[in-house]
Amino acid sequence: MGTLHTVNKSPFATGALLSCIAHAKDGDTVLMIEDGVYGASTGTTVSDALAARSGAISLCVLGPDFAARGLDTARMLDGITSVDYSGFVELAAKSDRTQAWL
Amino acid sequence: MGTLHTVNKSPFATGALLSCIAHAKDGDTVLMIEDGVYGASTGTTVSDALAARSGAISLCVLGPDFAARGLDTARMLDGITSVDYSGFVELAAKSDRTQAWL
Amino acid sequence: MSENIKKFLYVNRKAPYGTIYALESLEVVLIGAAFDQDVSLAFLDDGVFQLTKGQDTKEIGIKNFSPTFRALGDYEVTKLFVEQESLDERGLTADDLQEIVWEDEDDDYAEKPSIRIISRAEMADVMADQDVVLSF
Amino acid sequence: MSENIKKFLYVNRKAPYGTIYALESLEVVLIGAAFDQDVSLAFLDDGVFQLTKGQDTKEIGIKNFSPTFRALGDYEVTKLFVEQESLDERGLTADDLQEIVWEDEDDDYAEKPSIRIISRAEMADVMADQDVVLSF
Amino acid sequence: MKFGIVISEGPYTHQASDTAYNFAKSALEAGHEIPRVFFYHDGVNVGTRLSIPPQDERNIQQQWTALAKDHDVDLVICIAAAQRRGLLDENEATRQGKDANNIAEGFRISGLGQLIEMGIQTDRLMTFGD
Amino acid sequence: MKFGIVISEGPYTHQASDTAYNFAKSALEAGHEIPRVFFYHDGVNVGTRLSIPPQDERNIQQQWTALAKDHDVDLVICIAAAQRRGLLDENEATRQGKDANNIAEGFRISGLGQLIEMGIQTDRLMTFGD
Repeated sequence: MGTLHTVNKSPFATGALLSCIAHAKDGDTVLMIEDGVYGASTGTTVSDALAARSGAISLCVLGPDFAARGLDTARMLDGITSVDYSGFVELAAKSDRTQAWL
Repeated sequence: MGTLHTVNKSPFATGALLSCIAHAKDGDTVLMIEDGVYGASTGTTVSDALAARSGAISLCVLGPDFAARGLDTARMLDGITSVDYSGFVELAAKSDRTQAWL
Repeated sequence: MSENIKKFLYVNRKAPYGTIYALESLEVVLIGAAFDQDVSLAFLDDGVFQLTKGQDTKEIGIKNFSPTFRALGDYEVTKLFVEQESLDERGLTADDLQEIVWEDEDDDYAEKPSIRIISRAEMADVMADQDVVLSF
Repeated sequence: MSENIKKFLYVNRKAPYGTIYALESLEVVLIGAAFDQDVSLAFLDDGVFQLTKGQDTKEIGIKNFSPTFRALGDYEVTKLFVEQESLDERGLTADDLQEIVWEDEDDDYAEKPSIRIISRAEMADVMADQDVVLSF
Repeated sequence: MKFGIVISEGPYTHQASDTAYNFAKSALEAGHEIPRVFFYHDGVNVGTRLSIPPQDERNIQQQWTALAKDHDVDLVICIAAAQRRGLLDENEATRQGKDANNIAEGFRISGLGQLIEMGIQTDRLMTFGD
Repeated sequence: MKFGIVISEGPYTHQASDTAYNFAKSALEAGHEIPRVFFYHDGVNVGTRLSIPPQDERNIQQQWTALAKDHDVDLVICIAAAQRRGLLDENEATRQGKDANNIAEGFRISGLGQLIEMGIQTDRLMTFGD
């Protein structure tokens, strides 16, 4: 089931999310958590880069972090799945390994 | 004498240096310290952006940090002045204010 | 008297909750208000995320401090400068931000907006017009 | 026996000295060497700066730990993968890095280079071939 | 399934220890095991008993102490990282000639080998940091 | 000229407190004054006396304690930030019912007003953080 990558930084502050999606293999999962959830919206300077990898890699966002930051679900990029902490655990369990992009 | 801006982050890791030079006024001084000194070399993805503002703003680098990181003085961007900690103090003293880009 | 008044700018460039800087910046602003200085707040880069409306932190277990921004007017902190380009880059508009107002006692206590959306060039002017810049 | 050997990858994406992560990553590698696992180190993004030669930290007052990388061969840590694109973006070439070697006891103790410069795509392959990934 | 957890940042300053806690709670509720949590870098500061967060905020140290007690989780603080940052147990304080210690109930101080061992003995390693 | 200094990150983990120290030393040598250093955010952790860095590394707390003693610098740790992070003096420990304290010699704990006051009373404010 490939790798579960976690990204916890805003893509507007650091390069972690872009480096992650540049290294993730097709079939991997990238889960945006904490400030990483800012990467999940449409109409930003990184949304094209993310959309280009969507499908090849499975993009997910940690819903509790998305809600905490007052972001608008209606403007979440197409193809992104929202999971709660239980879903996070499931993603980790079904992946072959996890990698945190700190 | 304008503002002394300090930047302590690598421009390849965060957007602090680019945001700083986008907000610095002509005549201001930008001092790269700590991991910020990585911005002072030629041939990088940010050197053109820095070179474009060089002259209008005074670009400086904290020499002790540059040396610590094993960077090559011969490849420092044209127009960047290297200062030691005493020079840092002088820059702060002769500016009207200081602003840290954390 | 006015000689003893300095212009203080609180610069907020970081998102809330992922790190504590936004909250602890606000705590300084609240204490600082007692000192009767000329206070402005700048929100640029990821700092604009601090002002989004509808923050709901229940599930992450961290206290939602965003309502405190709405109390700033009571502390006579009425100048919250928000950078337009920073909003644009993040896919946000002014409508995504909380409404924050203050009562102008010189104008029959009319409610006036505290958030002033300005360009990057104007933000540079605001920064260059200060005595003390505190960065968070 | 080999069933108990896992592939460990230490991922280094941060520059040295500005923060302690690079040093404390190396401390884990040194301790971890005693566990006889299959160890690789990855240097990408700002992590490539950890390996520059000529580091002189005397004036900043922080200990220069870069010589320790040259001792890794003695701990049988011999695979240091460095990403070419990360070097390019930072204006660096292989010549800017320390020479780090290990002695191959199966080849008459010939000195062999520990640093292997690989492409981003190859780095992705290295990462996908691990059991345990430790990030710093 | 066995999860190992690494926490690399201190409490309150970074969300890392909060996210790790929420993950751990959900994993345990789902029937997974968390034999050990390893605190490294500034993460060692989660284990101080001297923290006094505001009354309307969560107490991160107490959350971990309770979770460890309820589910038999081994909370290990790295000794090298802890010494740099001033996190000591009674033995360390005595050995180093310090007049106080600050470790919280449920945490113990040990070596980096415990991190590697956790990597070997668990099925998945989760890292929460900066 | 009077410099005020803010340190916003903890020792060893970030270079901030080292750079601030080197700046402060040079400023004092040049004849400037540093009436106060204010420790905020994780910077409060600079002021623990329980830190035991490796013998071949600098001891950041001791550097500040010595500098403060030699040049009469007021080392102020923010009380709100310190409580969250478990940095206490004897009074605070007693008041909060904690059985230990960890503040180092030369440091004192006080309120955020000391930061604003420093901004008002000094000519330049230097911030060292992350």
